[in-house]
Amino acid sequence: MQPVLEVTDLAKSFSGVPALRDGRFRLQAGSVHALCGGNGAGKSTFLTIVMGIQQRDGGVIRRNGREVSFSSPAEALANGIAMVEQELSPVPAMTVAENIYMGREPLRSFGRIDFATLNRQTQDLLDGFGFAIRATSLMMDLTVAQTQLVEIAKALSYDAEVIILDEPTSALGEAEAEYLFAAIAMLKQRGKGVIYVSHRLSEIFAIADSYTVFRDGRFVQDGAIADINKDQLIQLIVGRPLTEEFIKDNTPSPEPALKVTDLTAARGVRGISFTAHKGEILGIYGLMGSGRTEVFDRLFGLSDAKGGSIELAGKPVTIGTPVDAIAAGIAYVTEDRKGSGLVLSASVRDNLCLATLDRLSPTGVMQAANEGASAARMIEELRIKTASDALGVASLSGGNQQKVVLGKWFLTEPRILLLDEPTRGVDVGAKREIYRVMSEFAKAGGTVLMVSSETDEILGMADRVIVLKDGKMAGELRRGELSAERLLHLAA
Amino acid sequence: MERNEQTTAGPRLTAGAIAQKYGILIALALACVTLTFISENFLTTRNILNVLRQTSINGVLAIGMTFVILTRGIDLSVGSLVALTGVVASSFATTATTGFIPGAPWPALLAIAIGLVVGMACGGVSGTIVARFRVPAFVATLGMLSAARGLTLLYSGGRPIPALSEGFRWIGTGSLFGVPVPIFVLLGTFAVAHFVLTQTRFGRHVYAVGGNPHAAKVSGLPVNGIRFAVYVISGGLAGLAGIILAARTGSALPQAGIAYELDAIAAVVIGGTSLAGGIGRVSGTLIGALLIGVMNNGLDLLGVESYYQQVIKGVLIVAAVMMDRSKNKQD
Amino acid sequence: MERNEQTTAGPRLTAGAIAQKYGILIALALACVTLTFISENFLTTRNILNVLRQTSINGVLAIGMTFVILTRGIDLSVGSLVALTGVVASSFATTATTGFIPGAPWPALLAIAIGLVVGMACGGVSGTIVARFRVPAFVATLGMLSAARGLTLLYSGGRPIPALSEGFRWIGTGSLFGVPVPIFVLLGTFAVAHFVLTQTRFGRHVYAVGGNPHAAKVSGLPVNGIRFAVYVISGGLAGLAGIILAARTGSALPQAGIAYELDAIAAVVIGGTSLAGGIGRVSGTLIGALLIGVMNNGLDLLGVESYYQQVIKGVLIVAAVMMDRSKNKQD
Amino acid sequence: DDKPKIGAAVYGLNAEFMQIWAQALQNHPAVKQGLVDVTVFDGKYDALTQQDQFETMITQGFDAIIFVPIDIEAGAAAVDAAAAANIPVFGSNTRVNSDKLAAYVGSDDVQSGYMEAKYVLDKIGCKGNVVIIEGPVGQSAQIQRLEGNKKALAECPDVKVLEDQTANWSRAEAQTLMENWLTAHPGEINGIIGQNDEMALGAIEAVKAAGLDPKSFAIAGIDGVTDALHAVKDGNMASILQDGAAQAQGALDLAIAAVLPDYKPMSEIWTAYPDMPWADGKAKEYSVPWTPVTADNVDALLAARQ
Ligand SMILES: Nc1ncnc2c1ncn2[C@@H]1O[C@H](COP(=O)(O)OP(=O)(O)OP(=O)(O)O)[C@@H](O)[C@H]1O
Ligand SMILES: Nc1ncnc2c1ncn2[C@@H]1O[C@H](COP(=O)(O)OP(=O)(O)OP(=O)(O)O)[C@@H](O)[C@H]1O
Ligand SMILES: [Mg+2]
Ligand SMILES: [Mg+2]
Repeated sequence: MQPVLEVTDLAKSFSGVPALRDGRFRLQAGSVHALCGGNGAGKSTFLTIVMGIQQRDGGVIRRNGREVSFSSPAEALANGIAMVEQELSPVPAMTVAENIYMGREPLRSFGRIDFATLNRQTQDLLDGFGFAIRATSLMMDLTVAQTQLVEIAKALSYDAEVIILDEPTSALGEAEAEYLFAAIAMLKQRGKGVIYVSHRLSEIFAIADSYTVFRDGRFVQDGAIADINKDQLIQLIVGRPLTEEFIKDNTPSPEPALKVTDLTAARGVRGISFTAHKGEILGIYGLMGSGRTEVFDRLFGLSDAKGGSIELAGKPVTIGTPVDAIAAGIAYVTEDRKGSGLVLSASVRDNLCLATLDRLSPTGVMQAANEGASAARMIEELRIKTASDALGVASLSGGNQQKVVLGKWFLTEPRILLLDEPTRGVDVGAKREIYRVMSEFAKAGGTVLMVSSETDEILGMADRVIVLKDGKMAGELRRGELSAERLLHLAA
Repeated sequence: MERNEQTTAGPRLTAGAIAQKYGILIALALACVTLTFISENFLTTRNILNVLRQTSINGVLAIGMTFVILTRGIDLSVGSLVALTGVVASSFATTATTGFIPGAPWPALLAIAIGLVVGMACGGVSGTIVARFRVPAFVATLGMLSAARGLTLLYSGGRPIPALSEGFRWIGTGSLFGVPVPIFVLLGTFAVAHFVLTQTRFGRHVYAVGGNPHAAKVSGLPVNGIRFAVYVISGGLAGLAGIILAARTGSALPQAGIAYELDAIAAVVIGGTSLAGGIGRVSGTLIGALLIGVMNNGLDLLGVESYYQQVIKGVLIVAAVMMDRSKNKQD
Repeated sequence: MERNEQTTAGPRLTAGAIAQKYGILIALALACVTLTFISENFLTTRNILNVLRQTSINGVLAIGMTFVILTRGIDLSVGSLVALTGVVASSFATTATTGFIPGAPWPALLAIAIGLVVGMACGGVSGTIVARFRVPAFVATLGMLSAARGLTLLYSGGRPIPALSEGFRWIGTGSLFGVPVPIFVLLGTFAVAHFVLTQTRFGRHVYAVGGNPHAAKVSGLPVNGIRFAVYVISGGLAGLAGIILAARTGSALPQAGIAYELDAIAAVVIGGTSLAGGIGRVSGTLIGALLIGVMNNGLDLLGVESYYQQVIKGVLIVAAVMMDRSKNKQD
Repeated sequence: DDKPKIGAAVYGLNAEFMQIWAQALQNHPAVKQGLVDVTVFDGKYDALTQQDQFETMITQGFDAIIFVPIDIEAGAAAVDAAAAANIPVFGSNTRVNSDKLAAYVGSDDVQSGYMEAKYVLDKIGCKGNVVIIEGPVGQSAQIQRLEGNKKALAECPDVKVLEDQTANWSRAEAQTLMENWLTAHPGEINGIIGQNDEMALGAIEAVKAAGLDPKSFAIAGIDGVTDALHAVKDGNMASILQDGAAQAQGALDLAIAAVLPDYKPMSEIWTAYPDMPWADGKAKEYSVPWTPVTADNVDALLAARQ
């Protein structure tokens, strides 16, 4: 059978550095084809070229056997290809409906947009997928997860034959991901071809029919999912066997590090009380919108203090701004790395050093050697894939960008680490590194608070889990009591 | 960051919603009420018409500027284009034979059309440089500011073009039902712009390109075409303003319009449109332009000395916007 | 979108790297070479010193503007501040008793200090309005543009402050080792600014705040303080420029500095600094200012008529930037 | 209060000349004695702003208007509008191209242009090279002063005009321009004709900066601003005083006379300039004579400025 999309020898370099050398891919109609590879393997580069967002240096793309060359996404769309990009890219001040049907708005007389139909159509679309989002909401009012759902709905709404999903679930919880999988199953049934990228390998085994692996910009292998198991796939991706997925050898001490009493925060978060101990990894679980991020924002002085008290190592503290929080030894890896994590216009080094500038320049004059050493340490420890620390952070792959954010905060040598979806978009190999660092951090007496939508991650890493529901505490589980069912039961 | 900005409403605009969203409207109302109390001449039909007529030129420019700013651009050339279009259009509208046309006076409509076309053509050049050659709008239109002024002086020999025909002058000085024509032009421009921006695809795409050019491109919008178009619109409206100006003052001065771009941009920004693009409304722009107009008029009515006027104007502009922004202070 | 922007380099700048990064440097070189060939007077020590001296005022303003623009701001008030600081400083530097000080001439240094302080104070007001009250920089500094001009006229009564003391005038007209003092001032300002932006913590803060204010805040940077500080710097440098201007022209004119902000911003943008903040270098700004200076000088040397000068200037500015941008055209 | 209200719309108050003009208005005896109310409107160098201010004055029922337009061709419409509202308009300093003007008090720019050029040419002995620094091209003052310049130059056919460029009445611009000309024509320039004092002063600074002595050039300007008076005193230039005070007070006397029937002119100017008779306030044109500033009268003029 002729593939709906066939790509051979695709190549692309950025200022002389090759990102992709021989991208190869065959997508059959009615199948879900996983594109796998570590961070910086060239997946997004490959897909954005297919979509006409970037231009290739060489290679051939065939659509239904016919050679094509898209100079813009508009042409790709016209050729029945739609895509959810890895980096969310909404138009913040416009409504969900306008974002989804941008360029395809239904019209009335005199060229007017038929807003009533547009909104209804959008609401039907969202409801159909089971996404609880209002068509008339503004994108800027949505959470990251909701934004991602909207982008998914948008790509699916094109009724394209080839649908590219570049890490569509990176910001989603498992519950929402299920909706997506249902939608993908439907697409498959209708004979569409889906290209699926995810670093959550369990998802790949759940929904994909076939796989293609890239490593360091090169095609490595493809085949049917049925013919491969998880360890083999990991080995293909990482290039070496990986013994265990989670590394955890910390033991919580009874000494309290952070005590929160009756915390109230914005958007209906109230009555949150818990204690985290030295050497502990405390998981915080909840469904989308349950208020996990708000709790962290409040602890870090990013949202107004409305009530409640915070004690650090037994002493009450007031945290009104991030400056207070950092001074108190708290670090916060936010979930929105583009919005609040990185300065995209700056270099890797500048981003890594951003939160420790005071320490790196006691006199106010920067010590280039100090900066360089700090950056080098994190690049090595977290295995950040970058040609040089002077490179713009925007040119890193998504997963490597995430590592830069983590590195920035590790450099502050915090006592308490707030991690909001810390492994979002991170590949299996690097995830393991992050787990190792977390574990070592806790082992050395630090305290980790971790929000994650990946149940596996919570199960694998947390010593204890607090479950939030609608902004309130729904329960607490010790490591011994943990199971996916119980978490979900408490959260839902 | 973006969160605390105002949002673009859909087409639904109730009086209440406007008031709530536009602190600046309250500033305008406040200014008007204050002036009504301290100057008996302020709230007279005649003066209100004056204010509106005086606002017409800046208002028309600011409406065009709104389109450009919504796409994250800026058009510094409008002041020079006012002069250029005024001079060119006027040269086809003199009562006598001019050096340019060896014949009878041209009909006013032709002159107007020529003015608009010249403005649009210059806007098109800026637009091409911005959209096609990726030159920052500031530089591209600064170049046009300089070049258009030079062309104006070359075309006119540096001399005013006097003695415009009655038909042409009607645009600036005529009345319909007792209301000066420039006011109709302003309100007409506003109505069309408001319709285009809130109701049409092109308008919504202007917002999209400004809000997130990448998203717009990936959604298949003709981003470059839209960028180009907004400069053509701004240029065309600068042409319209240039024609009104020449018609009002009765002769086209090559040194007209200097620094008009600042007032136009000010009206847009005071009206709540973000220079970062994607957020704003042409109704806010109109209110911003009116606020500036009322302020100028009021300070003159009160006979405030010119040096103090400048200080007071500076303070008032900032205060008005401060009032507006204080509502939604969060970060 | 963001990917194809340049990145802020660290402190390492080799000649090759500069040339590669600054197409604009090539434009400047090209302009100089061309002028050397067509005007025998261009490449003379005297003329080069002239160009540098003529660039000093715009250069100093543009350096201050670079700080502001790097934080996503803009400072429209610098032209007015040039006049205000010039007039105030000069009033303390007259050879005779002036209306303001009933006593002997004040030492030049005091006058200079006063000028700088006035500039910084005005910058501080703009900075407070921007940082603390979240008024868009365009509006805040437009208000300052108007207010400072009014204050200048009030302070001076609209008349020049003449007969400045020799000590004060030395800043504008003196020489050291055969090189005019304003050139030292310009290069000194550049060196300090370059050092601050590339080598100090504060410089890093400026880039971070401009690149992503929210991320800067989350990383514990004093975002508002930095925003405030850049306007103080810009105001202070406007003060310096005002002092040079008054010292050069021999008396402080209240109408000085009109529209200087446009040339200063142009130098910054031509030099490759992004109006969107976070990206740029003060060395680019210096090159941008020199390019403008060389252009003005060259056109005068060649005796090009002033109307054509304006057209040519507009075209050249755009062409220079186009050349620069075409290198990294991708999107 | 039923005092007559008189408005003065001037093109702009930022420069010294108009400042002197406006001050003279406020110092007019009739204003000092409270006979009339005078309001000065700053046109900010913009024809449209002046037009707007006319509308405001008409709305407010001013009794007479004194008008200093930005250009001879600008403002005819404004005068028409005032005339339609039966408000008499008196021109001062710059003429308006309108037959509705009640009267005009000003000085003949062609004459001053001739006088200053003549001074320069006499000083260089009717031979050598000169440069002309012009006002904003196309403005009536520039056109007329240039006409005067040319008239004088025609009398010296051996003199060559090396450069001829605008510096927009600005000292800083003229300084830059002159620096560049001195480079382009090293040692060739003998005379500098500045169409106003500011630009002549800028040229002097450029000459000094080039290490040359202004006294070895023939430099002239027009207007008699304070700095120029000092420069004349130093022997660096010549200037022709345009008596803005007389233009202002003369126009005001005419305006008051038009409103108050029995009014007798109160300004001293009518005695100071016997060549300009009051003529019962009925004349259409009053020409304020130019006064060349010389070493003899400069001290007196400076003293009057204090
Ligand atoms: N605009 C760019 N400029 C320079 N380098 C780039 C650019 N875009 C991508 N790269 C580089 O190309 C390589 C491939 O990046 P790509 O984004 O395709 O990786 P990926 O496989 O999608 O990784 P991830 O799983 O982390 O998203 C990376 O090394 C990245 O740094
Ligand atoms: N900017 C916003 N504007 C309006 N509502 C918001 C905003 N951000 C979050 N919310 C709402 O506040 C509630 C708590 O959100 P929060 O982001 O804390 O949840 P979360 O548990 O972290 O979920 P997520 O998985 O989406 O990050 C949710 O109902 C969410 O929809
Ligand atoms: Mg990717
Ligand atoms: Mg969250």
